Amino acid sequence: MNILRRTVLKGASASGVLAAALTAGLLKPTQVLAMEWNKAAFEAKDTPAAMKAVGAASTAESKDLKLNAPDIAENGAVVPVDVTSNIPNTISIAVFIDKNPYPLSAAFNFANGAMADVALRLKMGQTSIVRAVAKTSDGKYFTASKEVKVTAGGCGG
Amino acid sequence: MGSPMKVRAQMKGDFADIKILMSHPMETGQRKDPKTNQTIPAVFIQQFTVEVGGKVVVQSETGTSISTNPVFGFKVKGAKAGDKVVVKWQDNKGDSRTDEATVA
Amino acid sequence: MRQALVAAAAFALAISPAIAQDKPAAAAKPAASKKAAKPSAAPVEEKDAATLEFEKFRAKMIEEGNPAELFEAQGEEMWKTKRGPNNVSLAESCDLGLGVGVVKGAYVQMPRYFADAGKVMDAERRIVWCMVEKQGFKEADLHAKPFASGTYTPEQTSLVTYVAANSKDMKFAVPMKDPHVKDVYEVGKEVVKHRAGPYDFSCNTCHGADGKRIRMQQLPNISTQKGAAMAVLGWPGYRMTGNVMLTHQWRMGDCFRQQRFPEPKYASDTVTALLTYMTANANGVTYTGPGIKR
Amino acid sequence: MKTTARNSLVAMAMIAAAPAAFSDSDHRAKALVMMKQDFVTKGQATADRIFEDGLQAICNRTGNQPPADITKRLEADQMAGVKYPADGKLMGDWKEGEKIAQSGRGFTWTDEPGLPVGGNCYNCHQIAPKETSFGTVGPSLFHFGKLRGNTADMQKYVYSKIYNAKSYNVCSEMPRFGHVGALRPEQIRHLVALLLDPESPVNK
Repeated sequence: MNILRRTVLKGASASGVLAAALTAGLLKPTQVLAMEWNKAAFEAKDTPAAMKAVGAASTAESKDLKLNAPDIAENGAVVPVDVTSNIPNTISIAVFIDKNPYPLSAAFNFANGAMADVALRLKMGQTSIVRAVAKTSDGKYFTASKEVKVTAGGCGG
Repeated sequence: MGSPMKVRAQMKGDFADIKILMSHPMETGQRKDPKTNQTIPAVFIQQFTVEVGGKVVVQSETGTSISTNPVFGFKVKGAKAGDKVVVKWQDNKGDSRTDEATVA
Repeated sequence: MRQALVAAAAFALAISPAIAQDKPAAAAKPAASKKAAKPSAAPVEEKDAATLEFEKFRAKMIEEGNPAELFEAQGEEMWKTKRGPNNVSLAESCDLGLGVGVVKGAYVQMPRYFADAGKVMDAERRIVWCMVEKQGFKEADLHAKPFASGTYTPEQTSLVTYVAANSKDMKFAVPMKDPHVKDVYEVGKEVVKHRAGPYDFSCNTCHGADGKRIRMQQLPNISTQKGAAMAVLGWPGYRMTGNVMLTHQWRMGDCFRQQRFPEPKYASDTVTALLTYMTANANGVTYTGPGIKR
Repeated sequence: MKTTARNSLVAMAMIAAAPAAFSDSDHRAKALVMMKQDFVTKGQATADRIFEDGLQAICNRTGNQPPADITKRLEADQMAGVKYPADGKLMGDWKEGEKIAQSGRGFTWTDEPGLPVGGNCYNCHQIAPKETSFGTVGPSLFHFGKLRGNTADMQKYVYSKIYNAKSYNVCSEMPRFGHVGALRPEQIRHLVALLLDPESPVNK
C-alpha cells in the first residue's frame, strides 16, 4: 500500500477503520495502527527511487508549497523544518533529504480538517538538499526544495 | 511500552495547534557503539496517527532520519476546545504508545 | 607537574636567598613587537550570520516543542510520587526555600542558604539533599552517575528540569542580602579568578571580558549582568549533541574540563559557589525556562 | 608538565620576601581550601593541577599586575628557561605549523594521554585568512611577518613568545606551550614559520 496514494482516511473515523481492518483480519495482533509502513520507499537509497516508490514519479515545482528550514543547521542531528502547502486539496506531504543514506524521511496524510501543514525535525548527516513533495486529491505532485548546510560540531553551548 | 509523550493542543483562531513530543531513541542503525564497535540496531517509530474528536486527522509514516525524541506540529480546522486529541505511535520493534490531551 | 602547594604550604617553604637573587636574564623584545598588529583582514562582527540563524531556529524549536518538556513531565511525576526507602514524596517533604513542596519561583531564587543543611545550595544540590535526607536514597548512588548519557537520565536531572520550568518567565533573584549567600558569592568570585593548571587558565581567561570568542563561540563575560544571563539562561538544557538533558552543574564541570582542570566533585561547594556568583550576577534578568543547547 | 622547581622557587621566594604584598583575602583563602577539597583526578587531569605554581600564585594574588621590579625578575626567570632547537634553526615548515595551529587537543580529562597536543592557536587568534572560524581572545596575527619582517631577532622573539609567553608579559593570558611541554621545539619552529615565512598564507 502506498501512503501518498492512500485515501482510506477520508471521511472514515479511526475506530471505523480499525474495526473494519480487524473484521477483515488485516491486523496482526501486535499492531496498534491500521497502517502499513512503505518499506520500499523508506529503504530506497536515492531520492528519485524513493519518490517513485511513493508514487511521485513526475513532479512540478510550486511556489505555493513552502519549505521553511535553516540556511545552516546548528546541529545536523536536529534540523527543524516545516512544510506548508497552499495548493488547494493537498492531501499528503512527504519530506526527503537527498544526501541521507535513506532519503525518505517522513510522509503525512491529512484528513478531517487537518491543514496541509507539518513541523518536524530531521537528522542530516551532511549538507544536503531537503525536498518536500505535496500530493493533491486529483493525483498531482508538487515539490519545493532548499539546501541546508550542516557544519561539524564544536564545543560550547 | 514506550515512555509517555507530551501532547499539547490549543485553539488559535479557527484551527487547533497540535504539538507532539515523543520520547524515543530513533536509532538509525548506522551508528556503532564506540566501546564494542558493534552496529547499534535500528529502532525507530514507523507510524503514528493523530485523532481529534474521534476522527483520524493525520496518518504518518516515518523513517530513521527523524530526530531522536521526535517533535511534530500540526494544524487542524474544525476542532474545538474540549475535543480529545489522541496520538498513537508504533516502532519497528512492535513497541507502541498512546497518549491523550484535550484541546484548550 | 612539580607545582608548589598553595596558601599555607607555599609560605612555609624555606627559600634560599641565593635562588631568590637570581640574576635577570637578558630578555630584549624586538622593537617591532611593540607595534600593535593592525591587519587588513575582514572585520570581526559581533554576531555572524550563522549565529543569528542558530538563535532564530533555536527560539522556534523552544516555541514549538522542546524535548526538555519530556523530562519536565517525568520530573513532575517523580516530585509528586511517594518514593524511596522512606516512601515520601518531595512534594510533601522538600523545601526549596519557599516552603515545603513549593516549586513556583524556587529555581530563580537559588542558590540560597538552607538552615537545615547549614549550607548554601543550588537547585540540583538541594534536590539531591532532599532525596537523601527526606526520601532516604543513598547519596553515593545519586553521586555515582550524576549526568545523562545515551538513553540514561539521572532522576535528579528530570527533577531539576521540572523545578526550573516552574520559574519560567520569572526574574532571577538570588537572595544576596543573606550574608551566607553573599559570602559564598565572594568565594565564587575568587574561584573565577583562580589561574592554575598546565595552561594557566582561570574562568576569567575566557569569561572575564566583553566581546571575545573561542573560534566562533561567543564567550559571555560572566562578571556583567548581560554576560551572566547568557551563561545562566537555557540551563538545564536539552543538548542536541547526544540528545540528552543536562544541568548547569554539568556545564560547570565541562568548563573545568576545557580549562584543563581536574574534575569538580558533584554537588560540591565549588560548583555551588560558581553558580551563586553567576546567577546572582544575572539577578533581575527573566529566566526563559529549560533550553535547547547545541 | 615540567614547571621547573627553579621557576616556582623564584616566585615563592618573592612571596616569602614580601608576604604582605601577596597576602590572600579572606575569601580567596576560603576558595583555596574549598577547591583543594572539591577537585578529583580524572583521566590525565590530576587533582594537583588545582594548585598554583609560583608564577600563577603571584599573578593570582596581584590581580595579574605584580609590582614592576618583580615583573621584571619573573619575566627574566621565565625567559631563562626557554630551550631552543639543538640545531639553532627557528624557522620550520609553515604547512606543519598550520596543522598544529588548528588542533585544540590535549591536557583535558577526555584527551588520551600521549597523543599529540595541539597549539590551540585558532581558538584565540586570527591567523591565516582561509580559516574564518577563529577566536578573538588574543590579537589577530594576520600579516604578522609582513608587518614585522623575519629577522633573526624577530624569529627569536616569536619562538620564545610561544615557548613561554610569560617571559614577555608575566601574567599573559597565553599558555606557556614549550615550558609545560605541550609543544616541542621542532613544533614551535613550525609555528614561527606560519607567522614569519613570506610564503605562509599569513603573509600573503
